[in-house]
Amino acid sequence: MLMGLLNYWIVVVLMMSGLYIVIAHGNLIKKLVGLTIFQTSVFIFYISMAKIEGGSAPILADDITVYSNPLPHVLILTAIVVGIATTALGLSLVVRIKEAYGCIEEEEIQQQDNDQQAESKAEEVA
Amino acid sequence: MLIAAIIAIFVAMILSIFRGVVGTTLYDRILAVNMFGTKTVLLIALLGFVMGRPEFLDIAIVYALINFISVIGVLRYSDTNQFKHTATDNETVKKES
Amino acid sequence: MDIVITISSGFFLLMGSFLCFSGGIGLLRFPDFYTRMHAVGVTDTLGAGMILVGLMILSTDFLVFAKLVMVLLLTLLIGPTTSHVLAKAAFHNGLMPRGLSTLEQDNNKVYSTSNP
Amino acid sequence: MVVVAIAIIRMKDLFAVVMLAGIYGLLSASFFVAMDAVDVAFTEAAVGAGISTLLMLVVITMTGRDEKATRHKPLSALLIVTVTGGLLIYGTLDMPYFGSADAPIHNHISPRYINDSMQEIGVPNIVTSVLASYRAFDTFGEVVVIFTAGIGVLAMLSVGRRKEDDEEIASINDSMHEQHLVIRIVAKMLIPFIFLFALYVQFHGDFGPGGGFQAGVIFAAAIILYTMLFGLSTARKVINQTFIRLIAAIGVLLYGCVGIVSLANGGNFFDYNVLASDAIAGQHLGILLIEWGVGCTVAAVMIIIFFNFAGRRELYQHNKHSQNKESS
Repeated sequence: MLMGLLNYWIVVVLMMSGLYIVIAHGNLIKKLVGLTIFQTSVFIFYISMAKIEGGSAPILADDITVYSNPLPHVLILTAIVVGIATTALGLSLVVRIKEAYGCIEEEEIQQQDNDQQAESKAEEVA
Repeated sequence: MLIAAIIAIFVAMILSIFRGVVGTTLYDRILAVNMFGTKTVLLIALLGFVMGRPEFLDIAIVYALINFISVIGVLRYSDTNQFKHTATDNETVKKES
Repeated sequence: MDIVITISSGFFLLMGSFLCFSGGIGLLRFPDFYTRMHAVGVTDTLGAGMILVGLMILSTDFLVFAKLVMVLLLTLLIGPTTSHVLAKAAFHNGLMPRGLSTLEQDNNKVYSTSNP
Repeated sequence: MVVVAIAIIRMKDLFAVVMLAGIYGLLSASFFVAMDAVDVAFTEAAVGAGISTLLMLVVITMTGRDEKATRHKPLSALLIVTVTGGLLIYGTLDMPYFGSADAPIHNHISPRYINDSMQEIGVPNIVTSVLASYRAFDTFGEVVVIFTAGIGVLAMLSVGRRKEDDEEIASINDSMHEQHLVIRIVAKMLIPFIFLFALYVQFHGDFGPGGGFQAGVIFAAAIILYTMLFGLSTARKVINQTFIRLIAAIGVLLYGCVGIVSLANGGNFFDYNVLASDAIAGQHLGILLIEWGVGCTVAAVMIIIFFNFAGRRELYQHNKHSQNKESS
């Protein structure tokens, strides 16, 4: 019972720590790291589902009869490369935000936005 | 024998993770990452032999290469980063050590 | 013949794992960065080499042997290089070894200003 | 892994966070090896431990290392996280046990892949045959996603550059590189080897772990190493920007064309059986071409992404430098 589900529980803990970083931290780079952790936990979930006790890697050989499930491997392989591409896109957004606002903390950015809105409203009124 | 080696490497990996978490200075962390990478190469080679599928060695080669590249990259960027604001960073480094 | 292979590979593997293990202990217990780096840099290269030689003795396939040789060459080339670069970067950025006098710190300042 | 993840939560210094993320990538990759997912471990090693760490570092050098202490509503966040985690753990109670062979996912479609792929495709590595032949349409989608991400980064970060700026940056770089003599020589020895290894991975993907995705990333890693050691402007001279953009597009086109050719020959989209007179030979040809397309696109997009980040960073440092000059 304990060993049977331990893997999934570790996945849940990792996933939740990633989620916590995304929710609770204001720094945008830290948020991206949190997203990466979340992503990796999903990968681990898929891969541990694919494992069969006593099985071997899914490369056909003569003297092996039990193979792990190859399908999740395919899905995750492409997902990893797509993951790095999206992370790079997110990082490039962070760079642009830094150039536009001068900081990468979420709250400061919001504050600057609010200030700007208030200014423009004041101008409209005037 | 293989199992004993795997266990020893595993313990060394745990120790290096510990150093990476505790850290104190930046360079300790880089060192921990580097050592962790080498240990992973060995672990994978050994795992390949234990499982009876030595094709895994390809992965070990990739690990060695990528480890090298990432350590070089880290040093390259941490280097220039600190050159830019030398004064403040040096002070913090000295305080920590 | 069989027993020779087993014993010699076992010897190499055990030596290698002992070295790796002591490297880990050194990384954790030594007082400052440079001594830690000494512990890791020395034991890592030799320990990895030992384990790979042990595996080489065990391997039966030529391709596997060739790949192991490749990994061995890579570690021999890469390990010392990274240690060197790491120490150099740390020293350049003003991380002093523990227990150096102020005189030497002054020397270091001269050194680092002459190499911007 | 849990320890590392929690340490990442607690850490303020972003540099340390990125280092730990690197360790985390290596750890998850060794986990994948232990779980028999060799191809996945291959990719994760090259991507998670290598390139993503580097990209994050480049960004950190631009945005600063320290994180602000303020966290908004940590308590409510903790509450949400605990409740969701509890629900998920409750959900796992119904999961089949880890490693059991009669779990639902092992019964549906994978027996066919495992038993028949040798006769139908003729490639020993099942992951490759599923990736490139059975589910080629999915993979096409993934490649297009990567291509789009490359375009996005280009649109976001590419800078128009003036020539005098370039020269000044190059001179700054040269003075910096004088120090790195040892690594330069070692890297000169290694880079051809890495290229060779990338090609080996590309062509050996049918028989062992490997394939287009991995080969592309390794190829890009070699060029990234070169860029880091010899400076961006030198690397730009070696690899033409326009050319590399062209390669990225050509990879996607090659992939699509294989599908269209098979359509024109009277089969389905991505049905390689009709590419050659013999079905197995057709499959081999199709997989080879498709892996080439994937490899080209992935390598080119990774190089584009890295060049643009590094270019931004140099411009940033250059601006900072000239500001310092003016103020002093």
